[in-house]
Amino acid sequence: MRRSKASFVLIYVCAALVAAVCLFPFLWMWVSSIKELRELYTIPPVWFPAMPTLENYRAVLFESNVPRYFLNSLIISFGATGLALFIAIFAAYGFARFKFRGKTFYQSFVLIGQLLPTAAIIVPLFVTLRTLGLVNTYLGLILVYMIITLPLAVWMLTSYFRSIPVELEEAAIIDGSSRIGVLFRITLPLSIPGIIAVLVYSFVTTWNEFIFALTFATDSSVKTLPIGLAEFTTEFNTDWGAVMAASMIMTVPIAVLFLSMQRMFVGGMTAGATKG
Amino acid sequence: MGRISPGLLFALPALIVLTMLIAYPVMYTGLLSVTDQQGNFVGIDNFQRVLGARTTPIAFTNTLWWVGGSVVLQVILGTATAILLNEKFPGRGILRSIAVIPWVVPGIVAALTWAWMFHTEFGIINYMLTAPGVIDEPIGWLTNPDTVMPAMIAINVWKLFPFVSIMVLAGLQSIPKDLYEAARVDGSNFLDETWHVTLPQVRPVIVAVTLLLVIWALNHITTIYAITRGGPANLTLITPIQIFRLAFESVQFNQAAALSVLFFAAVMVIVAIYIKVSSAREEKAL
Amino acid sequence: MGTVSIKEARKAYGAVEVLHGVSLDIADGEFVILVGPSGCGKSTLLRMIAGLEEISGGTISIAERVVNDLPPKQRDIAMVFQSYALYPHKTVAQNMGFSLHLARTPKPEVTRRVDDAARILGLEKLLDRYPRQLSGGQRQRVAMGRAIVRDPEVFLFDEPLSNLDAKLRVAMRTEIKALHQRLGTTTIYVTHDQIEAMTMADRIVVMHDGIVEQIGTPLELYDEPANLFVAEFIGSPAMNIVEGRIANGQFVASDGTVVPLGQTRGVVEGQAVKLGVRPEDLVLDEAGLSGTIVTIEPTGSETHVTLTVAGTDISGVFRERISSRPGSALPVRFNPDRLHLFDAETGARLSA
Amino acid sequence: MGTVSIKEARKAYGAVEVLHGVSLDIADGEFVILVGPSGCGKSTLLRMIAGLEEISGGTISIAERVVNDLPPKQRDIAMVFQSYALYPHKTVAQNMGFSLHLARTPKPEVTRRVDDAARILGLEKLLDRYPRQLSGGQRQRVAMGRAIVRDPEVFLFDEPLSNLDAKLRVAMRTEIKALHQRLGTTTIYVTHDQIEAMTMADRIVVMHDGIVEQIGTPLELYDEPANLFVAEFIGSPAMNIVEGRIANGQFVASDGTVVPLGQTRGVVEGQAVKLGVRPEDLVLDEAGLSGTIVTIEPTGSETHVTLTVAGTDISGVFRERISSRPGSALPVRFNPDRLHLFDAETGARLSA
Amino acid sequence: GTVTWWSPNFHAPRATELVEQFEAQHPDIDIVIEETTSDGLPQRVITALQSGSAPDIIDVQHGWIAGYAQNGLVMPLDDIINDPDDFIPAALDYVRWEGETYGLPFRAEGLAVIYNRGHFEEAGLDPDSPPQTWSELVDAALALTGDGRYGFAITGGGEVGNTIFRSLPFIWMNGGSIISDDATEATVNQPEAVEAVEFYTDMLVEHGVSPSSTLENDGTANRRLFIAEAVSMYQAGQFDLASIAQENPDIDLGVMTMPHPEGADTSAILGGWSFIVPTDANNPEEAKIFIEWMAQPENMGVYTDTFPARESAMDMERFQDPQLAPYREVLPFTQPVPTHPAWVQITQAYFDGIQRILIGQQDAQAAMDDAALDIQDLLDQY
Ligand SMILES: Nc1ncnc2c1ncn2[C@@H]1O[C@H](COP(=O)(O)OP(=O)(O)OP(=O)(O)O)[C@@H](O)[C@H]1O
Ligand SMILES: Nc1ncnc2c1ncn2[C@@H]1O[C@H](COP(=O)(O)OP(=O)(O)OP(=O)(O)O)[C@@H](O)[C@H]1O
Ligand SMILES: [Mg+2]
Ligand SMILES: [Mg+2]
Repeated sequence: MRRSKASFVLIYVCAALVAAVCLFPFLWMWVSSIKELRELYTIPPVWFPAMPTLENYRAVLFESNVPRYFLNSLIISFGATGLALFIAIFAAYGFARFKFRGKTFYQSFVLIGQLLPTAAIIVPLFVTLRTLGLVNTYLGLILVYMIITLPLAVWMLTSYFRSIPVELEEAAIIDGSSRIGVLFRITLPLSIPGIIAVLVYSFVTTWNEFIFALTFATDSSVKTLPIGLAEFTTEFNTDWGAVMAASMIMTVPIAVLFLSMQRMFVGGMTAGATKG
Repeated sequence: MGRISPGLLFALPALIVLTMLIAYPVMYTGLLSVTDQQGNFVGIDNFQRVLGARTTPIAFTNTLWWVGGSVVLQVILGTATAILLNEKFPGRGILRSIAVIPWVVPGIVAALTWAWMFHTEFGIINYMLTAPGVIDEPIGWLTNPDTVMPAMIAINVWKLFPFVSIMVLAGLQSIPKDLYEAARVDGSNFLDETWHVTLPQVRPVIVAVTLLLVIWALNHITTIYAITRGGPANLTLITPIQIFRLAFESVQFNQAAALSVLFFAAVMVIVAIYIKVSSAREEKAL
Repeated sequence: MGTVSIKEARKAYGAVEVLHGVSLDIADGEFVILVGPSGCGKSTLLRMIAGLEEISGGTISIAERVVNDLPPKQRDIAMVFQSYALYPHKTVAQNMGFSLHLARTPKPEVTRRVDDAARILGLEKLLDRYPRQLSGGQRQRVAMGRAIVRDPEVFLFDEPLSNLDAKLRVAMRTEIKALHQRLGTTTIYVTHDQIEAMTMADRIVVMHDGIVEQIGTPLELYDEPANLFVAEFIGSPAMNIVEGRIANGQFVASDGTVVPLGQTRGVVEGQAVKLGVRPEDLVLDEAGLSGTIVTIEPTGSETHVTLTVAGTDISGVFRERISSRPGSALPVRFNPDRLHLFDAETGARLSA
Repeated sequence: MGTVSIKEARKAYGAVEVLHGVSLDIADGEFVILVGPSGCGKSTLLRMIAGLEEISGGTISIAERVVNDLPPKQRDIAMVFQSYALYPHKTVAQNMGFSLHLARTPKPEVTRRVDDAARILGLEKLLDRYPRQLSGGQRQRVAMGRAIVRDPEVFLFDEPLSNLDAKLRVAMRTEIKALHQRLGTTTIYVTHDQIEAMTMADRIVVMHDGIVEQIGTPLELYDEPANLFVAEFIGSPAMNIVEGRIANGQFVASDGTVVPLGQTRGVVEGQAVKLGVRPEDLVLDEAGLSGTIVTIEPTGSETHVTLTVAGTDISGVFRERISSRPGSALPVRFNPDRLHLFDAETGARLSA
Repeated sequence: GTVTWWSPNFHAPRATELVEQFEAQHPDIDIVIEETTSDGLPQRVITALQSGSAPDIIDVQHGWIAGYAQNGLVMPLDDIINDPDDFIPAALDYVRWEGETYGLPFRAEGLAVIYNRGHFEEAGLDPDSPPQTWSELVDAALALTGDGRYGFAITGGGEVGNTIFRSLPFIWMNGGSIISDDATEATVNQPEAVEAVEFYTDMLVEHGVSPSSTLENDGTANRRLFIAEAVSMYQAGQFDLASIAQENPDIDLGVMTMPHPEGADTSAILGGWSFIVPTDANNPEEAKIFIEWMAQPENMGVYTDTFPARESAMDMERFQDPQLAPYREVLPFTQPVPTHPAWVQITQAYFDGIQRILIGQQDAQAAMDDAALDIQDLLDQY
């Protein structure tokens, strides 16, 4: 019942290990972001700057395009994640709950965009976007990101939906619910942890995507944060302090967002539902 | 049946969006692979050229190592972490959001930070090892033929195992509690529970995650390209980087397309087999 | 018009056929109970009527309309699932009100009907709980409540009271009957409880291994079981069966014991038959057949006794408290007017 | 030594206390049955004994060892869950063999024991199925099988037979008793089935709203219920209760009807009392009290009748087939030797 | 009309200035600058060119143009190169393909060696007479090495270009080449080339005067090591001077041309940038007008980051800094790399060879023999 001391110790040792592994490079980034230029590259490395400085943050926030790109990134990532999730919820439900001819084929088809090397598709994709008149628009990037986020969302949601007992859906159908009603009133609420996980990961994927953004968003009105990071690099020089500061600005809000959302990972979602 | 199945109807929007985006690229790549720069049909010339290149088999073997190493470790570490994150202990919420950080850090920045930390001279890792005297000489993590690929894999694992943990964690939430209770009464300890209840129950999630990881690893460029560009001496050259180089460094789009087609075919076969096998097992066990 | 008509309905899971052609006509407003051994296909049949299971063969009509290809939503049925299938993320009240909510019933009306049902089911204090916070019986009652708040063409109940205590079950039985009388809704009800089956049903359908063995009113089944299977299945403890043959218009058991018969219509002299005696048709009679007690179990109101009579283990149910010990003798008589005869080969009923 | 001793066990879910101090001593090898209305805390108590639910107060000892903080694994118990809790990804055979597998029992031994259990439970043909391919009753039998393959200190059964048909249930009852006789394992068994409770238990524990109302042998409870609650709970249909008072050593109902009493030990002249009459203690008697039939339900072996007698609705169970219609008169007599008297205030039993 | 111009972020500030001037003179032409970043620039340019929706002008490195030209992605610009003789010859050679000029070079530079005068003094060397020849270089490097400090850092990692720019000049100085002039034969395994490659790689393999991180270092990494005072000499362009001065002002800088073999001249690869006009440009005519204006010495001199690509612009004040003298000195010795369609793949094969030597897999001869096989393969395809 109550956990023994030994297992608590074990849990904390593991937790500390995971935290260390995940945080170490991140802490290094943070330390670098408050170092002065000359402390960045030293032999041996300096652990903590003698004179921590917020200069890099000031530069990033007030002298670069990062704030504007942050907004663009928000719009595009929310758009792409929202759209992907919306479309994927239906697709995943179709795959999870129905049998139909060629299902395996369609399921693999969803992956196809990721099976072709980026290098191969980027040029024709550009042509496609141009044909649609979507180069340098939010919608263009949002659409292109479907190639990346849909496979993730469809495949993961399919497996989450499968773990919801079918009887619950049957009960709702008997209660007079339509298929869509079942999906939105029964299946989705019970898949909230899965939705959150997919949401966070799709969001972050698009948030950090570089190559497509670089190619399809050439105007600063739609450029995203990763391009902002690249802009701290000139031909033979990179403003590492600024890059690190900007990375912190990119990273921390999402981690905090996730911290607030992880509460929705509620265990035993389906407890008490069925017998068997 | 003349009627379109409701399942397909549900999937239709996704399929349409993807078709719209991907149809032209697929055709275009196919076409490029059998033509030359002037657009003349050249048959299988391009294929012969890329297959004849000495780097192709090297890249192929490296790709296998890279994908195998990355995915296996990601899945194992990620699942273990998920199980940890599902235990109740004070600070769990914080740890959960710490665990997403590697994924949140922009790929290029992460790669360069790791490269920096692994650097023979500047690197904090060597410093941490040499300062207390664990090793005498700094290790050339990224220059030693024995360590460079493992280092790349380690970075990739670091970047992506959080993906596995969060996805599996979400899957763990829908495991009925009474199964654990039954297992406990049946006399199982934590490991038995994990093996006989947790893992089988999240199997579908792990299957899906693994598939995605394989595809991502197969198509992953950022980490290696930013750090070693496939070097030294092609030790970390993987096929997608070879394609990337062909296309964007050498401007050999036709050869790049040919290699892409080959790569695509190989990957498609792997994926098809994987889906067939896993869904067959799913039908049986769910 | 809630008639339900099932014609030659078949169901196969892959290669395994579990319903081998079931036909059944249910009149509007009728209360039909399905009984049969575990695994005989009762739930499957209900689920096919509900539209949750594809129909492998035959047709099912509700209100004179073939519904084979109609989705459940359009069949206007309410169902209690054997496995409850409660919405884990909805409270008891939300679980019960969900169908009304979907039908856009006005809020106050929903509340009223949910409260009514909760009162009937004794769930008033639990309306804000979630299913995981309920006991097994409480869950089952919520499942029941979800059906009875509605006013459908047909009610389908799959063992709705199995997890309730005897007292509550009696009360619920009365409520369901009252509900049925008030609404006159066609009802198909699966139960394993003999008393439920006998007291609630207009007609009982006895199923066995995917076929229908007999359909009839409760007393028809009890008094005139069409065959050995029904005879043994209906009534608890089950009817005793003694093997033997007819000689001189009497029944002679294999060990030679002679049992006089009240009537012998339909039997042939010398025919191999099986004699059925219900446990309550054993009468303590000093002048009767000699029996030896094997086990003796008082249930309070009755005493269940297993005795060896005519070389067979036979159970008897007596109103009397019997204080004899196992091994001692207990002479009994079979009530000759209530004996059943079955063909030894086919199991078919012989005498009326 | 499978003794189980529960001392003042309490359980609270948040602010709601559902067990208010339950004490119970179970001897090694005893077969104890828990009964009580739905939601009274039977499953909770079982789960606390199993170690699945934290104990909010009091102690539970198994084999003379306090187990409050011991994990289930170390308590050596086998349990049948009310919700079955079958492993969905394991076949029937794997489900049943899992605990043996964990105990590193040799393969052939596992197979043997699983096959044995499957035979007892009639699951032989289903060993390779997955739970989702089973009917409700089949699932329940698998859940049962998972427990009986083992040889633990204590068996905990939570309504293990509720989804089985009467015939199978009788058979299983016999098997469980045989198993218990063979192994002598202490058993705690929850059921709603009166016959099960009466025939299987060494002792019955009647629970109500988180407390124990009475503990005793089946016939003790039936014949001498300690209070009104137990009296009404044990026996089905339930005991009839008539309000009135004692006058001249006789019972006088509120409407003036006089009922002679067999004995009046423990009562005081003029005291307000409740008279308890079991349905089977009504006797058809032309010279008896006048009764009017309200409902009449033949169950086959018996006839259940509700009548208005002495201004109260009273149910009677008669062996006779009664053909009168509701509304007609049916004079009855209460068997004076089998009447129960309870204090009108406290509900405590008055006469012995 | 509107002319869209992709200018990299490090050129952009001056571009804005110049555009203002130009627009004042040409009110009917509207120049729109879209800033590019150096990360991913080649992909982005190629994608734009290949997909047919390119801007009107792009700044690209000289070396990339041959590839575009052979794929027909860019326009010849001969008509606006008014004074070809004023341009650094190597620069024009670079952007020429089958007789036509596809780019207008505006920026030119070559590498020299930056060294730490303080270290020289500590090692007992004269900072005012830095090594001139290969052997002097090795001696000085050996003298400077020790105590966690390395005398001469070569590159062995990063982009291929880093190592090509630093090692190919040694081959040239030694009279060798990677491919023959008529581009039919791989010459990288001939003695002159192998000797030079050996000299280059020996800095690490034999003498250990290059840091052990050589295989992961590119030009930038070497600069960082220099700034960290872990390296005393390294090959670099003039752009490094400012960075060093900013990040470690304590270093007393010296610059020298790349040492050469006894009796030979120094050498360097010509680096720099050109304008191109994509074939699919919307407004090529006005784009050319703008480029022509940009090519005027006074504008080119302002725009270039390093040196201008034409002699007449060199007179400007900003090019007279004495520290830049060695860089000016080296310009006449700079050469373009061959404009072979497979040049990038050829350099890749060569670079792989270098790396094999550096990790100790092969000696110089064996590595270059293998490289030659690969290169010959590539040459035979054309
Ligand atoms: N998680 C919970 N939170 C609050 N109350 C709970 C929770 N779980 C159970 N209960 C309540 O505790 C009481 C006892 O539940 P328990 O399951 O022990 O009943 P039971 O006697 O087994 O009933 P049944 O015969 O219906 O199975 C019930 O009233 C139930 O509603
Ligand atoms: N998915 C399936 N695949 C194969 N057989 C199945 C499947 N589902 C059910 N069955 C079988 O079909 C038969 C009928 O099942 P059904 O649930 O209708 O029985 P039931 O009469 O309701 O029994 P119970 O009283 O035990 O609930 C059973 O023997 C069961 O094992
Ligand atoms: Mg069933
Ligand atoms: Mg319970």
